[in-house]
Amino acid sequence: MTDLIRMEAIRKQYGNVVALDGVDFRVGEREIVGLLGDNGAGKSTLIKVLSGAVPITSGTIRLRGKPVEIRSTTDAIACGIETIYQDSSLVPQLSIARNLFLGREPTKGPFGSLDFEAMHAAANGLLRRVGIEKDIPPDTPISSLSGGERQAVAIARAMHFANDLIILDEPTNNLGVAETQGVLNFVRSARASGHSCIFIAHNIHHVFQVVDRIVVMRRGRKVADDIDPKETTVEAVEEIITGMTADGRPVA
Amino acid sequence: MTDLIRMEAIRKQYGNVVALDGVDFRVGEREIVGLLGDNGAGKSTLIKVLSGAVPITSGTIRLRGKPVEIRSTTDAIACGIETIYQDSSLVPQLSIARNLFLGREPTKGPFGSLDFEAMHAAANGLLRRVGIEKDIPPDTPISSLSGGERQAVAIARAMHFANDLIILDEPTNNLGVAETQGVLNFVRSARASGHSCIFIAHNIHHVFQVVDRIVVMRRGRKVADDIDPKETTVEAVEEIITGMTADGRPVA
Amino acid sequence: MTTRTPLERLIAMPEFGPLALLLVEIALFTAINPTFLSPLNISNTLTFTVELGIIALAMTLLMTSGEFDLSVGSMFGFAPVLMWTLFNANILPFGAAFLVAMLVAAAIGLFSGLFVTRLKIPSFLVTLGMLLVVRGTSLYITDGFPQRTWSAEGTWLATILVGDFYVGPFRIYASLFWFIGLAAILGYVLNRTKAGNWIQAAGGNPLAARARGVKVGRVKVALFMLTASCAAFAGMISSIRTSAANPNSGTGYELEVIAMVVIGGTVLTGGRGTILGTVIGTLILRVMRNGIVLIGVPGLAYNIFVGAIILGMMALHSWLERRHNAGV
Amino acid sequence: MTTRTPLERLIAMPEFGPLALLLVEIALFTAINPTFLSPLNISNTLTFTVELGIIALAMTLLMTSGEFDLSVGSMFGFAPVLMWTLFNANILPFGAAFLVAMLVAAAIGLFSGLFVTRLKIPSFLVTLGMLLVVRGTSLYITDGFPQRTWSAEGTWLATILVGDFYVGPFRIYASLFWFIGLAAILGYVLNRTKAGNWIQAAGGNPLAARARGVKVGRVKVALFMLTASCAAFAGMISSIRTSAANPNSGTGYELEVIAMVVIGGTVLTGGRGTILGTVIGTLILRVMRNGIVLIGVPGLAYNIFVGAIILGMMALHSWLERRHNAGV
Amino acid sequence: KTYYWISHGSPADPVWTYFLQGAEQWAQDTGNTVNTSFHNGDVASHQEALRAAIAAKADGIVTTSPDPGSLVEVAKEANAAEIPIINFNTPDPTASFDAYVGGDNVVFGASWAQYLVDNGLVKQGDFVWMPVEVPGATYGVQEEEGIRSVFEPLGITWEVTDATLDQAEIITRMSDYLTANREKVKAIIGLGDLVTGSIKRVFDQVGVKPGDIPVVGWGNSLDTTQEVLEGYVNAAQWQDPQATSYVALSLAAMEAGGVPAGFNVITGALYDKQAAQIYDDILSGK
Ligand SMILES: Nc1ncnc2c1ncn2[C@@H]1O[C@H](COP(=O)(O)OP(=O)(O)OP(=O)(O)O)[C@@H](O)[C@H]1O
Ligand SMILES: Nc1ncnc2c1ncn2[C@@H]1O[C@H](COP(=O)(O)OP(=O)(O)OP(=O)(O)O)[C@@H](O)[C@H]1O
Ligand SMILES: [Mg+2]
Ligand SMILES: [Mg+2]
Repeated sequence: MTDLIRMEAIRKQYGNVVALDGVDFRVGEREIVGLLGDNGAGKSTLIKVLSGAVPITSGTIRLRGKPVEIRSTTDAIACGIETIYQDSSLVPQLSIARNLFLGREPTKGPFGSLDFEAMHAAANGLLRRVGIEKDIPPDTPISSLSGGERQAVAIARAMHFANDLIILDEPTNNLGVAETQGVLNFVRSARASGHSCIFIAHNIHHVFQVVDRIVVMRRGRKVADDIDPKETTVEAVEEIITGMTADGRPVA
Repeated sequence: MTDLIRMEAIRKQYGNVVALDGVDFRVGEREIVGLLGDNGAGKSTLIKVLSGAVPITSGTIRLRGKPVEIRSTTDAIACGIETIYQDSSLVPQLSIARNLFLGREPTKGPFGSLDFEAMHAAANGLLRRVGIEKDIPPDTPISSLSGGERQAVAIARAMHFANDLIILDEPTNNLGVAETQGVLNFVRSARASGHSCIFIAHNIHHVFQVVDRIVVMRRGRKVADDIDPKETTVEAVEEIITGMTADGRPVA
Repeated sequence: MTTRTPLERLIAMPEFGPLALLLVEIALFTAINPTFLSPLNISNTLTFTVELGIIALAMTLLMTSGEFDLSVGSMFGFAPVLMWTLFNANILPFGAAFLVAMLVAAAIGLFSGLFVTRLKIPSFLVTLGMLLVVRGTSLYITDGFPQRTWSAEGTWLATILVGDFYVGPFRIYASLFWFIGLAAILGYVLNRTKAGNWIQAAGGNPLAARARGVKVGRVKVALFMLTASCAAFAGMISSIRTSAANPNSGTGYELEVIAMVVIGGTVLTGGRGTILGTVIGTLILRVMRNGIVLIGVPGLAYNIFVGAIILGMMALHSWLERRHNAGV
Repeated sequence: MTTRTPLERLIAMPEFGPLALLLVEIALFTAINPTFLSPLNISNTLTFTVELGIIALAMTLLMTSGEFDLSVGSMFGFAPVLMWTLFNANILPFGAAFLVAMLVAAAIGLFSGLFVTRLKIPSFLVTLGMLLVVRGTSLYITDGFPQRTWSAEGTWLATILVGDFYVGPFRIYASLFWFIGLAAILGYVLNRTKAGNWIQAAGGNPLAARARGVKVGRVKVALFMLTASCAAFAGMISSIRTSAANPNSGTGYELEVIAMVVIGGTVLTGGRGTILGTVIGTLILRVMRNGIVLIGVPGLAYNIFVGAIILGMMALHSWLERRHNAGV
Repeated sequence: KTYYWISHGSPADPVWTYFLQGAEQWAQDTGNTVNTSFHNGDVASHQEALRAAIAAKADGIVTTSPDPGSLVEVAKEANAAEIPIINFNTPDPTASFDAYVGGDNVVFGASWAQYLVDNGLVKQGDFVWMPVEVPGATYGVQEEEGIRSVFEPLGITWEVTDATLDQAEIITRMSDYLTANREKVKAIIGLGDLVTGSIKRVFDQVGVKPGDIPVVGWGNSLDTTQEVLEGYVNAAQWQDPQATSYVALSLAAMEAGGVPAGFNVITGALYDKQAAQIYDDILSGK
């Protein structure tokens, strides 16, 4: 079976800073990959490359075996890639419902009028599905939500428009207990319904609960791949991340 | 012994939304208080009141027993309160060093020239203390840092200018393993050197590791206080947060 | 969340502040000189107001998307000059000349839009450059001479554009309907359509919008074209109505139009815009200018009054906002 | 992180783009008409350039802090009118009249600043209102007449401000030194002092700055005062040099000054500013205006060329930036 | 009684302050109210002001014409409302004004050109530079028409350049132009008071001695009367600005009193060194 996504020898420089230094990375069909690594390891950069937010310096990307060029977010969307960024991907001035459907608004009538009824109904359902219990009217602007509520809206959007590959960059940040469970459930159900997923988080417990395979990055390089969470421990992975080998010596 | 801070019957409305509904809250001298609660519970609002970022609708605040009015961040700083907000408290265009010392820049010479040497030296030390291993030049602009690196800079600043009361709103978000330990160590050391601290986090494990007392909020009200982390379990606290009583019924 | 009375809802609307200002203004001027509310004066004020208003409406959308256009004033002068030149030189019939001028304006808007979005140059610089080029071109093609405009009256196009008739004692120009129609359409587009959502998102957080597949660049280019076309349209109806086509007309309108939009409540940096607010803002500024002449302010002090009233009204506005925020 | 050669470091500087544009421009004009580099022409060009430049320097700081001031042009006209009125009417001696005009300008800046920071009104509206009030006032106090200016020459103050002398074939005005001095001081303040850090923070993220105890409001008010004072100062030197005090002077300078600052690389929305860039931007725009006349462009096409060159240079700039980002 | 004095000029243009002075003096002398407004060549706002005056049932209106043909409709409305409407400064025969007071720009233009030709200051094949404050404004356009009628048959060429209304900018641009075209320019016609009034400063800056290049043009400012006296400017046009306003308002008042005005009043004079002192005295209020 060919992989859904295969990135080969990806290199990305910002000026003099090498953020990605020849990284190979793949995601299979219906696979949840956990991407771990310390701060500044290059995780966000790697997935931004995939979602068209930053151009690569060199390297190739294949989608189901065919080479693709992802130069813009439009390209990425065309490839079936959907991303929730670590930094805000919401428009603070717009309402929850408008943000949820941004770019894919349902319309009705001959004049392309927004279908507010459908949008609001769907918004209410989605927020509850992520674990928001409070009744928040869907026309509330994002700017008057709490940090976690914002994150929940972003997740709800990805759920609704689930695509071939869903990328979640630290989605559980800011989230409370119930909302975190909502996200983890969503990731599990995504696989069940045939999607693949890249899951980035610093909370290794969350990662262990849902992923099929763990990849670890360090200082722009991939330092481990094919880790099966069922066959290792949180502590062992932590050691890889922080760069201490199992026997206690620093790696680099 | 009088408390360092005592907030009484604090009420805060945003338009029709009641974010705080008569909350009493106190922090003793040399005490680390963990403030927990689900998304939208009112945690950030409560500490924004304390740091002068939002005005209260009604209620009183006492500092060491004396009523004070905190109308602006300047007032809060004068009261010895230092805050790291959940949403960015850094200036993206400025360098790490300039951000670290913003508002309290060291100068030298007769013309009030910035003491870059001192600033850069201190910056290097501080970043290492929070757990950043990579060499990041202190004149790197914040905008080219990764999410976690930014958070680390904000923490480093609070460490350096440690004040009577340090408020940390979800400081461990975005942070890797080493950096998280850096923050937790910092909180412990803050108490040792005579400061008090309010610590907000959704990761209850982190909270349990450092705080003296846990306060739980729910939908704008305080629902529990005086929880001693040494005498309870993570699961018990989680139940209070999510609003299920110990016997499994919903509270509200 | 408590339910609100209609009055409370009115007060909570962002357009309430500007509306209150407008009413205060009208009341004041009427108190000083009752002629102010005479049908003749109302008809007279509305005439030019709606011409500027047409530009302000389009500018509202452009500003909501996070850009602005300084070249609208020179476009206002250029389009009629072009139209009359083509017509007077017997190159084209009137209707075709009108159409060509509209197309040229749209092309200039397209050019500005592409410059801003593709080359990532601030719209301030692009449209300032465009202001100079367009103004210079109108001077150059006319050699500085105003164009003659005698022969438009009575043609069907002129009637549609600026035909006038009386409704009771009020003399109404067709341009009023163009303005109302455009306000209705653009208000609908901004608030209730997909395009409107994209415009607001483009101004509010362009990165997020782009990540969702919104063609931010295309939205902005389209709005630059709309704004340039509306400025050209306004210039041509104004020119037919006043029977004048001077290469200098429209000088300085850019700041006045932006002021109308901002007073109405649209944010200068994008993300939030209101067509209703712009309609009110347009009225506020034009009624003020009319009123100042009517109450007999000395000619040289005119600007002092316009400026002082803007400042005074903004202070009042800020006070209203504060009371309103504190009150709820 | 590799170390860089000095050339690489020069190219990496944000001011490199504007500098390259300036050099290209000078080379082009000289190629077309060698008179361009004649001492007479250089002296002529510098004279007025530095007067506008003084305003642009102050505006750079103001824009870095996230605000701008549209009233600088009218302040440029108002201050000399006030000074000469006080002097001609024998109310005050020359030096005192100069001082009073500076103080009044600072007071007006204070007023604008307070309006913007306290009442939270966008600086666009406040300074547009102020533009009208100040311009109106100069017209009103002079009744529209230019003020007489004959008796300044030879006083020590006039010598300090605009005295001229020859350095070889170059006629140099004292104002050049004021410009250089101010550029050095403001460059130092912006980049190397606490105040500069506060200015940048106020423009970059005002909430964060305020949370750190930076008096954002006070910083902005001070910069409004600085900008108004510099505009007044520039107006007075210009007036003494040209022996003219016309209430109308300075019309439209606001856009030109902002363009100088933006071309230099300062961001319109605040947070990033460069004094060196502004010096280069000032030269770019003024040299361009001089060059266009010198190479013999048809008189009425002047604006077309100014606009087209601005657009062309911005396109070049954007191309340089892109190459530069790709190259490293 | 209330009269409206409506000008397409700019309050910043010094000559208009003299016009305004005339209106104000008339108001003082007669005890009537005169509402004044300037419209900077903006036809739409000019028309709006006229209609406001008609709406306010003015006793009389005096107005300039911003553009030929632009006030035809409004003049008819004033006629219909039986409000006296007098045209001053810029004539427009196509509109139904009751009378005209002022000069004739085409005649002024022709007389400048004729002065240069008659005094042997320019000859066939020469080039004349004509800086103007607002290119496209009616006065400059009409003056150019007059100049053309003299120069074209003689094969004299000319160029109009944009000097703007801003003193410092005028001096800079004119100096630039003169630096570049010192050899080519055989004479200068200043199509505006600010332009002609800046000649001395420009000559001094570029190093041209008074008289080296002959200059004619507008002369309603102290700067110009001084320049004529010092020899920088050969001859300058006087427009009788105060008198024009005063007489126009008087005609309006006369009509309001029931005496129709059936005649035009033409003003203006070209002065040289000998006559300049008279105008210098008028302008300095002596
Ligand atoms: N725009 C930029 N310009 C320059 N350097 C950048 C830029 N963006 C990221 N970097 C650098 O690239 C490196 C990798 O950043 P990245 O955001 O991919 O890290 P990350 O693994 O997502 O870290 P975190 O867990 O903290 O979010 C960091 O050292 C960062 O400083
Ligand atoms: N500016 C605002 N306008 C209106 N409502 C607001 C505003 N800020 C916060 N709220 C509302 O107040 C409530 C409390 O928000 P707060 O930010 O204090 O929550 P929190 O406990 O910090 O949540 P989280 O853990 O998600 O950060 C939320 O329901 C939020 O929607
Ligand atoms: Mg990241
Ligand atoms: Mg919070």
